[in-house]
Amino acid sequence: MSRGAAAPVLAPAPAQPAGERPGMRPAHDLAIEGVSRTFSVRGTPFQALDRVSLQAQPGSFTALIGPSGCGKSTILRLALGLDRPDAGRILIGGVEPREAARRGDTGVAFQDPALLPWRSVAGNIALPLDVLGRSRRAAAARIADLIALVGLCGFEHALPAELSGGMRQRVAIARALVTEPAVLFLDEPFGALDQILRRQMTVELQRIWLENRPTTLFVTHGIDEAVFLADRVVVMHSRPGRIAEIVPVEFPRPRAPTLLSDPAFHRLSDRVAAALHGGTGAP
Amino acid sequence: MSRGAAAPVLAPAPAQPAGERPGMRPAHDLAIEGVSRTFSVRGTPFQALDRVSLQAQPGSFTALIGPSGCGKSTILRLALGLDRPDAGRILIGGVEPREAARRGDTGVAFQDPALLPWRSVAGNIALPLDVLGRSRRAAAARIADLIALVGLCGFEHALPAELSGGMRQRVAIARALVTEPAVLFLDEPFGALDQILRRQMTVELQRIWLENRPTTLFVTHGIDEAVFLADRVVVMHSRPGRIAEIVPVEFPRPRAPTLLSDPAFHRLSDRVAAALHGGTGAP
Amino acid sequence: ATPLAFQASWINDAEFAGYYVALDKGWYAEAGLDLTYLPGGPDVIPESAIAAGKADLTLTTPDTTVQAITDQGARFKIIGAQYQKNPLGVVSLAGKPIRTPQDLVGKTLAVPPVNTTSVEAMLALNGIDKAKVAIVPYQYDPTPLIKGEIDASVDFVTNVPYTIKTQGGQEAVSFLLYDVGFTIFNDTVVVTEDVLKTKRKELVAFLGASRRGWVENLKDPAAYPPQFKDSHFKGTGRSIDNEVFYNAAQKPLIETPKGIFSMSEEDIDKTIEALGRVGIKARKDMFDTSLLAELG
Amino acid sequence: MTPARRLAAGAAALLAWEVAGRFGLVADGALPAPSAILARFWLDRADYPAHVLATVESAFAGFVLGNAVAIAAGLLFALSPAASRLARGVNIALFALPPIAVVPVLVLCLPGTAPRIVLAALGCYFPVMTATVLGLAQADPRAVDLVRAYGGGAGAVLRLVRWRSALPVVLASLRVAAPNAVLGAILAEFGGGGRSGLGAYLIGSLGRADPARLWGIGLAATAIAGLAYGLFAVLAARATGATRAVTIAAEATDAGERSAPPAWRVPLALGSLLLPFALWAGLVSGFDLPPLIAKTPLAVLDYLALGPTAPAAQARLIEALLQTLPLALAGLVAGLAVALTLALLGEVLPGLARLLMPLALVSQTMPLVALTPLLVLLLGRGVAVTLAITVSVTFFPAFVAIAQGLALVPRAALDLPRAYGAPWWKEIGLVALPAALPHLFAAARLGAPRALLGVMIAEWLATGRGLGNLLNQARGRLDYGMIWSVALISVLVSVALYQGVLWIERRTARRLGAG
Ligand SMILES: Nc1ncnc2c1ncn2[C@@H]1O[C@H](COP(=O)(O)OP(=O)(O)OP(=O)(O)O)[C@@H](O)[C@H]1O
Ligand SMILES: Nc1ncnc2c1ncn2[C@@H]1O[C@H](COP(=O)(O)OP(=O)(O)OP(=O)(O)O)[C@@H](O)[C@H]1O
Ligand SMILES: Cc1ncc(C[n+]2csc(CCO)c2C)c(N)n1
Ligand SMILES: [Mg+2]
Ligand SMILES: [Mg+2]
Repeated sequence: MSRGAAAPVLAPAPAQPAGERPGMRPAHDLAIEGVSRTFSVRGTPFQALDRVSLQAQPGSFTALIGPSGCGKSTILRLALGLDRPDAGRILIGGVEPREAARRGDTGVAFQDPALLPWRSVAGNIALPLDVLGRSRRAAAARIADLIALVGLCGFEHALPAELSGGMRQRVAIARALVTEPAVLFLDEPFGALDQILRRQMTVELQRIWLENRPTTLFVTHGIDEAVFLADRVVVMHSRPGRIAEIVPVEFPRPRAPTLLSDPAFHRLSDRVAAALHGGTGAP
Repeated sequence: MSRGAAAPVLAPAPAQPAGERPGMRPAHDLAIEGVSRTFSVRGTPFQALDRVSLQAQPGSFTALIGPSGCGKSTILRLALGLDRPDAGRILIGGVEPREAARRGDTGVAFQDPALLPWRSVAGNIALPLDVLGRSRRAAAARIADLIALVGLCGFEHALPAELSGGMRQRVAIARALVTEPAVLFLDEPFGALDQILRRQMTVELQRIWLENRPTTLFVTHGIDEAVFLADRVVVMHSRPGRIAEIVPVEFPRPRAPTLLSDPAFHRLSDRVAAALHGGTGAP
Repeated sequence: ATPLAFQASWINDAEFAGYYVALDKGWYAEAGLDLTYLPGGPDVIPESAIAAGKADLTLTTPDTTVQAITDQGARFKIIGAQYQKNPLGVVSLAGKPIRTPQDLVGKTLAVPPVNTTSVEAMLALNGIDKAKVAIVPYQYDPTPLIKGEIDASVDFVTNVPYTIKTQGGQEAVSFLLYDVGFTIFNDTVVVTEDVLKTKRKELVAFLGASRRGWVENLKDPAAYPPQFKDSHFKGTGRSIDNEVFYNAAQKPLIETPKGIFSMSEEDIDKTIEALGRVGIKARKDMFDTSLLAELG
Repeated sequence: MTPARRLAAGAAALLAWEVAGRFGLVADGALPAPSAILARFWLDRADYPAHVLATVESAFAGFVLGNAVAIAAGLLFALSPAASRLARGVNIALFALPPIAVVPVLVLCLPGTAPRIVLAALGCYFPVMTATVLGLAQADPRAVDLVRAYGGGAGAVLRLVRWRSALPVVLASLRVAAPNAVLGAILAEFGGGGRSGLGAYLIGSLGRADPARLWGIGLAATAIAGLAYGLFAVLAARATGATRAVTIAAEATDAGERSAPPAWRVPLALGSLLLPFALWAGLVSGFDLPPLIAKTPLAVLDYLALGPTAPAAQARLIEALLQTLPLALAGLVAGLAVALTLALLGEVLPGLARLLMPLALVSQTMPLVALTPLLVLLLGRGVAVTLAITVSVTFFPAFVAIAQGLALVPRAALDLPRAYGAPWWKEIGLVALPAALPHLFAAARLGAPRALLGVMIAEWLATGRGLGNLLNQARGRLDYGMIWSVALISVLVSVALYQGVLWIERRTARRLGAG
């Protein structure tokens, strides 16, 4: 995937160089500082997040793993400015989430693909460009690349109603990547994919990530995926949602698929699993 | 989960005893005979299924595995009478799918949880009962059991908007089980669950299944899940969607979680993986 | 020519034939007027048109005009009367005739909204409790009368008997409200005091030319309506036969030896008295006969 | 129903009508046979072109104008709940003002065909504005989140998501606007003193007691409206197909009538009540209308409450109101019931529903004054005819709104009951109707002012009771104080009915978790 020349570099220079290639969109840091969020579930308060703090360096890859309902998606929504914390704050590259979003620094694939039913596959992938006022034409090649990447060649013009569940999710992945964001949020992007495709997409995601090194927050239920991709795996526990442990992952990059059968990899995976098991499990 | 006394036994006696306990709803066989289905994707025909035939004995557990877009969900929709095949036919206990559905013989969890936003967790689980005109009150205990089973105690009255993605999917699982169907369709029911919960739910599903032994068609992307639960794993390939191989699984039941680390289990899993790899992969 | 706008009180029909004759003959122009003729309709309230200055003069039913003057303080003057006798009557079928006000007791009578006052006056003048007559709304469609759903309707007797004959195949029976004591003019020519002051000459000219038109028209009531088939009566939905009938029927109600539009002292008194008996306080000074006097 | 069977059923219905008309079986022959209507039409063929052209011109101009204003206003109200709340009084007033009170003033204030255009536009405004607000509000919250996640503000959400979600709803509302525009133009032609237009033709034809002519005029109007209706029905159906969500959003959406921030609620409610009065006073002085006709709010206050006329006026108004109000409530319920039934029929037996559409359309474009003789012959002059007329002016906008709501229920939501073999009534009762609830309530909000208007029309045309009759007689007496008073009261009652529906809607929404 080549960088579109048209994409403006709006973000201020990062504190630390984000990647290798010159002229790239610099990644931003992500700072989650003491964030709490309490919802009201049918009238009774429910604390979804309890003083969650997390610093992500520019160009880092953070995997977020935790039991269902522990607040992973809530963190993402807060970091995107779709919701406001009751306490604490979130800064992306030093600015408020909504401001960062407006600058086009963020990209996201939600847990629910939520495609616009009236837009084709290509049109859905182009949506963030339309929001940001960037040229679709300039991005045409990138869109085509992304469609190929997620294995949807031939379905460019299909409408969401004509796709399978996994195909819709893949559209959402492509959409998250189309703006080449400086900060990337992925909420279980591979949940509806078969294992082969999942593995394939994991490897592809690493490749793409290495190109631009966006600061990435990757929510997943796959421990191996998390360990394979991330600089560190943040393990959450629930009730209230909180960070239980942060497991650093120090394998050199690029990581080859063979890493998946490396004993060191398994040891780390087991450590993550153990950290997870320490939690209360599902609510 | 105890059987509700109120549930009428509408189905004719099965050709072969379905389970051990007396007074149970007899399972039905599922016969998919030479089914083809061609969709029109933006005007051009797209063959989603090509002469798929599959016989499931009463009380059998069939796992369906295959790449994204190979037609798994399409088979389920056809078997539920939500769509009609272009060729071939599907019979459930000898009758048309819509007739079987009317009799209350089928249960389903779709790939998308499809909860009704205005119904609470308990209300969503009770929906099939309301459709079939069965008493909610008589099923109250079962509903409570199911809520506990899927780990949603305390969220009985929560609305879907107040749940996490994984929690919504669990509601859909509970809803599929509430009618104690004779034929059960599950479309990737554990896709949005974390691995611990997924394992837990897999074991629980076996337990529940053993109680009534509904004829089950279980779509999954998890090979281990498929091998752990099923009598046989049906591997599909795509473009056009077709059955590539059927791998029988002959471990005795009940299967203990320790089976997952059994070399025989791994051998079988590898066979399924190999069958999958033989396919064209993602479309 | 001086512009002058005339608001008619209804859609184009024989009720206004005299003006059409004068228009077509060029008699308004001859009298120095550039006349704008504005057709009326159910939502055109003639008094409103002159009060708002949309028209200089109009035709009205005197009861509402007088009420506007007394109750609302409108500054109107009545300067002539087209109908010496109000054509409004109670119409019924010969098969189920209603010949007198007394016959109305216990019957259903349809009344157009504009004529409620007149009908209530007529009933009061004849000592009939209006509660004993079932009064229902009337929208100028005689079908309910022809089908017997109602017993009688209040309508212009110049018009509706024709329809009853042609559509219902029956003779109509009718009596004028005028003949049972409600002795008022109708289609009174009304102006505002302002217009009366500023356009007196034009108003006199109008009355003169219109009188000429009416005289000409009434010479042979069957003569002019066919000539208006493709002009004034085009597309009204009414038939020329109907207009001929109308024209003939209205002749005796319009013609007067003192000259068309004239309002004799005696007839003014009758109108004042009839209105007075139902609480409408008309006064002599509401009528200005001086313009007609100028015509001679 | 197959097209062939539908054709057969249509032919059978036509034949039955022919027989009934030929042999005078209905209302003693007041219902003409189709062949008689055609024969009359042929005789009158020279009259029609000019009238039809005039009506089409006014209706079209009003349609364009009214809908443009409605959509613009809908956009404003969707973006600003405060503006929406503030304008509510004016909106309802525009929808609820009885034409028989409005047209004389329009005719006086505006030149030429302007009153026709304005009345046609008024017929479009409220349904299309309501649909715009609803359609914009009903956008999938997931899609809205997506745009917002990319920094999109209200404008971007509107441009990329909301307008497209609103499209089918707005197009469907144009199905309502089309007959309303035609009827509006005709009503103004009918009373306004012009010489062209189907309305002018109708007023001249009334005295002929010739139902065939009246039906010819009504059917010509229906044909005009039907063309536009058909166009927008097709466009709406197309847009709906591609707008319908595939999966269900977990969050329920609101119905568009969002509440304003609490601190603003009281001032906005007051403003909403005062704004129509301010506008009223402004228009009266702006058009420099004579005080005889154009009463200012203060003059009406004087007439109703302070002056010597007050006791008598109050007594008459209260008596009339007591006659009208119960019927308006009953009519609202009956009208909505008919709308719902028809919408459900469209789901269950679409063929039959489509067969009924021409009939429904006739009821929307046929001026009631032309039908009055038939109606009173069939139903008398009591409650039955009142309810029939009220239903006929109430059900159509509500029907279209409900049908559109049902058509937008996500596919996945319907799969669920179907997978359990749900009979149609369960599919509808358990899923489709609750899912379409915002549309249902929008329908009720559309119905509320119409119901009162319907009763008043029936009173004016047939029964001679209540507010409608009071208004009618006040017109005859040139009693403008009473005319304005009745108009004011009828608007206030409509506002109250509307608020009542809104109250029920809010409670329901809160119970269902969308409030
Ligand atoms: N809008 C809301 N109103 C009320 N409660 C909410 C809301 N959103 C989330 N919650 C609650 O907050 C908790 C965390 O939800 P969240 O969606 O962040 O979980 P998650 O970690 O993403 O889980 P999953 O893996 O199942 O997607 C859940 O228990 C949920 O019930
Ligand atoms: N309504 C439809 N119209 C057109 N094409 C369709 C429709 N439904 C499914 N398809 C096509 O049929 C194929 C099979 O879809 P299906 O949903 O059965 O896949 P699947 O095996 O369930 O995939 P996944 O694992 O991604 O859910 C896909 O390629 C999809 O594009
Ligand atoms: C001054 C005056 N006022 C009212 C009418 C309306 N009107 C009263 S009775 C009737 C039936 C005649 O067709 C009509 C039309 C009119 N014509 N002239
Ligand atoms: Mg989540
Ligand atoms: Mg699928």
